[in-house]
Amino acid sequence: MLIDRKARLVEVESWGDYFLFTIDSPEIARQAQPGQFLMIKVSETTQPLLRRPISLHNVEHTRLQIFFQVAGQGTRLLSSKRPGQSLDIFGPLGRGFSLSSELRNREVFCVGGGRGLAPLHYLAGKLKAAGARPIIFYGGRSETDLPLKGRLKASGLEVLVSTDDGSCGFRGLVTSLVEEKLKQRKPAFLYACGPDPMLEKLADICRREKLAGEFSLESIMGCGFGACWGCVKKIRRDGQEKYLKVCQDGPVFPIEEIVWPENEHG
Amino acid sequence: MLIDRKARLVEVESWGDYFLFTIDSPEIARQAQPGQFLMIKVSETTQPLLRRPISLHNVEHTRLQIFFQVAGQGTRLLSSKRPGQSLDIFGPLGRGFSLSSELRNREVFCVGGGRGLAPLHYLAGKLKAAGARPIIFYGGRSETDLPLKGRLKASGLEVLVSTDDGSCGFRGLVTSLVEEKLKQRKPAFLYACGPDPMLEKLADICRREKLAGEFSLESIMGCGFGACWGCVKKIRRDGQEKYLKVCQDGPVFPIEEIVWPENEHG
Amino acid sequence: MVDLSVDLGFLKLKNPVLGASGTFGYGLEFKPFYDLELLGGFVVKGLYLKPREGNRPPRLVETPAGLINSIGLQGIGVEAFCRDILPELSGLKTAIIVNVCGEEEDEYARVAEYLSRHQGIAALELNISCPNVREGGRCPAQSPEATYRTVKKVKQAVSLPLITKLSPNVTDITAVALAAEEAGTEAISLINTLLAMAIDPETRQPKLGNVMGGLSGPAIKPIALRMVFQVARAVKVPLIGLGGIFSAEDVLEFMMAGASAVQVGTANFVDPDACLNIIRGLETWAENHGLQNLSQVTGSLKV
Amino acid sequence: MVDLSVDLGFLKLKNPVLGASGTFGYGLEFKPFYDLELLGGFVVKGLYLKPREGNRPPRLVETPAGLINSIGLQGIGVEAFCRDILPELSGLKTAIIVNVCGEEEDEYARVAEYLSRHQGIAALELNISCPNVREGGRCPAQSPEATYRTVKKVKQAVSLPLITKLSPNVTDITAVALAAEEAGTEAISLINTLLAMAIDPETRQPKLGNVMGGLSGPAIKPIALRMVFQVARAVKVPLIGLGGIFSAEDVLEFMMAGASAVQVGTANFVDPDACLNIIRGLETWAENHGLQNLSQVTGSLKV
Ligand SMILES: Cc1cc2nc3c(=O)[nH]c(=O)nc-3n(C[C@H](O)[C@H](O)[C@H](O)COP(=O)(O)OP(=O)(O)OC[C@H]3O[C@@H](n4cnc5c(N)ncnc54)[C@H](O)[C@@H]3O)c2cc1C
Ligand SMILES: Cc1cc2nc3c(=O)[nH]c(=O)nc-3n(C[C@H](O)[C@H](O)[C@H](O)COP(=O)(O)OP(=O)(O)OC[C@H]3O[C@@H](n4cnc5c(N)ncnc54)[C@H](O)[C@@H]3O)c2cc1C
Ligand SMILES: Cc1cc2nc3c(=O)[nH]c(=O)nc-3n(C[C@H](O)[C@H](O)[C@H](O)COP(=O)(O)O)c2cc1C
Ligand SMILES: Cc1cc2nc3c(=O)[nH]c(=O)nc-3n(C[C@H](O)[C@H](O)[C@H](O)COP(=O)(O)O)c2cc1C
Ligand code: FES
Ligand code: FES
Repeated sequence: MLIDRKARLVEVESWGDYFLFTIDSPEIARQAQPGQFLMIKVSETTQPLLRRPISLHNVEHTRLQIFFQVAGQGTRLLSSKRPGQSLDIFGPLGRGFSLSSELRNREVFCVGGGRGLAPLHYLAGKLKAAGARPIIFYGGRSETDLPLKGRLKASGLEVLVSTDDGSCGFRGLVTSLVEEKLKQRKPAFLYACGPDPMLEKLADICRREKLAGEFSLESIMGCGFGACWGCVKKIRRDGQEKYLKVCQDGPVFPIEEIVWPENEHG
Repeated sequence: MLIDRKARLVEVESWGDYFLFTIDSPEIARQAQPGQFLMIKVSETTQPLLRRPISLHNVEHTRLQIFFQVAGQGTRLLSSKRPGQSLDIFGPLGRGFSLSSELRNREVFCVGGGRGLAPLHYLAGKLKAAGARPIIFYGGRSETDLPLKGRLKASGLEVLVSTDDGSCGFRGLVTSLVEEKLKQRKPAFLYACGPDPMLEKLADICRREKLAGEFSLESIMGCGFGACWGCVKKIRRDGQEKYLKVCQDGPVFPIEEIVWPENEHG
Repeated sequence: MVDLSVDLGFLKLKNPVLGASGTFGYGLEFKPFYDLELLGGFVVKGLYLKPREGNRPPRLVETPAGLINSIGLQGIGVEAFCRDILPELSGLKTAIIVNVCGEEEDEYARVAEYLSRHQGIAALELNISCPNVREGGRCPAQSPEATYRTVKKVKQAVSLPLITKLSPNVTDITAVALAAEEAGTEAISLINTLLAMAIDPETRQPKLGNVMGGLSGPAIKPIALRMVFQVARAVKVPLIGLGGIFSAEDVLEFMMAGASAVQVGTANFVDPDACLNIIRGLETWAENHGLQNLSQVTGSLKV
Repeated sequence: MVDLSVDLGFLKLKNPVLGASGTFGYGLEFKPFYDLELLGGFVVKGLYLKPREGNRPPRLVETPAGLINSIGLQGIGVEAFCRDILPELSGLKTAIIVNVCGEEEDEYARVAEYLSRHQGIAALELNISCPNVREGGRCPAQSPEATYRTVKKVKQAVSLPLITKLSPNVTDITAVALAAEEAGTEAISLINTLLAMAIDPETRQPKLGNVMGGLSGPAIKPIALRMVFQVARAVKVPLIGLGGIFSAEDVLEFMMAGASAVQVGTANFVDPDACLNIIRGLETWAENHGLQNLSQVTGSLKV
């Protein structure tokens, strides 16, 4: 974990509200794991005051990629950065996805809603490299929410898409597509990242189907490295419910440990 | 006085820390008088919170010019605007220079230190048009503080320059150059704008020489249009000393009304 | 069409947005920017019996998202106001509220009494909370007893409706609010500025001529909102919330926390038409949210 | 070479910059970013006798130039701290200060007493000013009497030097400071956070799970500085100033106003190496201004 104040922004691609940044940061790239994240300074002033947490979307050699959606002032400022500029980032942070060797030769579901796709590219790549068979479920309201579907496929990943309005792929929620597919397939594990209602629904499905898995959770973060206790979510662990830090104990948690709906508000 | 949120920035010229902006704002241009100023929004965020007061440097047809020096965060942000962008400005504000008809055919000294040159171009132009003979005294620490000297001359104005380091024109303070010239010339009036120590010295000279005149004062402004009482300076008027608003009763005051050193701090 | 009006009981406003005292001049300063009758109303700058010089400059310093002022209530005094300004205001179809000051408790009553003999004033706002006039920033609103006494005296002197303006520089804002209510105030406005300071490390001098001043602007909004929320649960009289309001969303926060109306202060400096833009923003928000009466928003916070 | 050290009497610091409690974890969180021995010291997060769950999330909300938190002192308790963390800290050549909390007055003394039986603690900071643990944000530091009693009890229980941390949510900060001094505190730190609130107009809910929280960051610096200035003129014990410090210039303002040392809080979140950068900035400033001892700056304000 280190601060890189001169991480060079190499490339900016964008589709409407969605942005894909390629950033050169050799040291952070060397330490990174799928599911980890960065804290990014978005402003030189006090508005907004805090850094923004953004997942590692992919890592190749000395380069990091991040994929984000403009959600408010901070991500809007971030989206205005231009190639050649330096970014002030630190990371990699948090506990990423577990990559069990038992997934070898098994099918694994990776479910992402909208910007929740962010951490799954890196994850799916690592899974494949480890001999597992990842399938990415990529859901959005409409086709415009799925800007990365072509690339994911082009990089050799199996991708199933869904849109609420049916403009692309399966018509309906991505959770319905997962349920649909579970009728035929028996994955060994499910990873997911996305809005809380999507995750809660997936948690139900996994419980019913006795499917193990992990979710990457979001939370408003003060520091990103365990110093503030601001990012906690209620987690059931060792028979006890307690507030654990999303930035340090997470952002990835085993599905069955997450307590709903305590964690919903906000 | 009106708000123009779409005043188009037409041209940006710069010399080191000094910037000359040409802005299209027909309505404000129509109402403007020399010595008046604008309140300019420099930031979309709360940092800095307030607008910045900047004098009218020149007005031609529908266009305004401002000439400013980067002094801190606000003027730095302003300096980063690019041609084609809109500025959010309001004005013209304040009581400008008085242009007495008695100055006809008489010599008039216009003394500016550094950015204090700002309001004098417009003033000198009007004076000339009214048949007076303005002489601009333009002083700075070094030649780099006098970026406009060539243009002023090119526009047909008589310009005398001074630099503290002697890199251009008279070596010494602009006030010494004024004293020097007063040995030969007998101007009818003196206008000045610049740092407080320069103005205080000029006030001494004018008192001694029984030379009437006006200064344009600076002050930190909350509103710029008389609503906050934040910009006051101590003024002796009608036999009484009182705090008058620089934004509304000024920024131009008769020299003999200004109370020193009460007004120095800050 | 959304109904933006709010009823304070003693006063009906066409919308909940008032210009805040000390940031709205004597009202006339805003005439070049928009039609003052579009406002719910405005509170003119604080008045004493006599004209007042105010504090030594510099009087303003910017801080992150805030402004410290130490104006010290420079003003023309109540006589000149009634003679020179009020006639120009009293014809306006909007609520004219006058901010009343006093060196000591008696002066408040005398200023109020003087004003009550003139037409066109909708209510008086008792400024017992200015941090810029007494030694060490003290003011009557820092004590429930002094608040009670001052309000009571003014109440006995005039029949005009009273709005008592509270200070945030207190341990327990509800205790002061209850004292004002008990003394018979018709409404409570809060908050005035927070006592603050800034230093120039180069000169080693305070940045304000008067050393300390009052902090306003977006920086203090979270504190103001909390105080409105606390006071709303303690008193029955209507509240007028203020402190850092810059947008329609800010107004909605204050109304949800319990304010019936609001005042806009520092924002008027940044945008002379801030009040107007906020009123329009409220209208749009109400329309988008299917509200018929904006006043429904007051106290609608779900806790 | 400038001498950055400051002498609090009971404690000599290599420089005046301390990490502030609750923003510096248990210290170890900052090890990846720089050598902790470069600091004047740091104050670990507040400890109770027992582990504590803390408040319902969301616990953070950003405001203009500020941050509201309602952590509610989640923590591992004094036992686990002394067993698992302290041994890792006590070898460090920097001042380790422990922030002491209590549900009621007795608990402070008991936590202090427990800590006093362990090596490596330079001083205790009594957190009698957290707005996030009691109903309505109340805390002992809002009353001179409760402050006196709490400090006195801890004083009688332990011989470790005490720093009493004051709350800005008071009418008269000097009265509380005097009470702490009279009860025998070795130093005073100020300020803790200002009680604050934010609402989401869309959901009509408070943005914090615990409704109210404490405001920190640059927004509150002008208030903190004013309080340090006031308290410096009232008491003789050394002051540790904090509230919105983000730069070396901010530190100089606090020192000029009367602080002997400072703490850096929220800035640590924005830049994990904030304390280090500030220390370097102080060194540069002192060099540029021809100072031999930075400690000369304390109280050097010209008023
Ligand atoms: C570990 C982690 C990894 C993340 N990775 C990505 C990513 O790869 N791509 C991406 O687009 N987004 C990601 N996010 C979410 C991203 O951090 C937020 O969208 C961003 O912080 C919003 O900042 P803003 O200033 O643009 O919006 P704001 O104006 O601050 O807020 C806009 C809305 O987003 C909510 N929000 C604010 N901060 C967060 C937050 N930290 N988490 C969730 N919601 C928040 C607010 O409550 C509000 O409703 C991640 C969040 C976490 C915690
Ligand atoms: C009526 C009027 C007309 C002006 N015209 C011009 C002009 O034409 N060209 C030009 O370059 N400057 C002009 N100024 C000065 C200009 O407004 C300030 O330099 C500017 O506001 C500084 O803002 P900042 O954010 O860059 O600096 P800040 O960081 O705010 O301050 C930098 C330094 O400037 C001082 N300062 C801040 N505001 C003012 C102010 N309003 N007046 C004087 N000093 C200030 C501060 O105390 C500080 O020492 C004028 C000022 C007034 C009052
Ligand atoms: C320059 C200035 C002058 C003020 N003068 C007065 C005053 O005369 N009377 C008063 O009651 N409040 C006065 N106030 C306080 C404001 O009315 C208001 O309570 C405070 O600024 C908080 O609101 P805001 O953050 O919207 O500005 C003044 C505030 C400022 C900034
Ligand atoms: C997230 C957070 C947690 C805090 N926890 C504590 C605490 O445990 N004990 C304490 O005395 N102060 C605590 N504080 C208050 C800070 O120590 C400090 O007094 C306050 O934040 C003002 O300083 P700042 O503006 O530099 O952050 C906390 C502040 C924050 C932001
Ligand atoms: S964000 Fe600070 S502890 Fe997790
Ligand atoms: S700047 Fe507001 S009255 Fe002059």
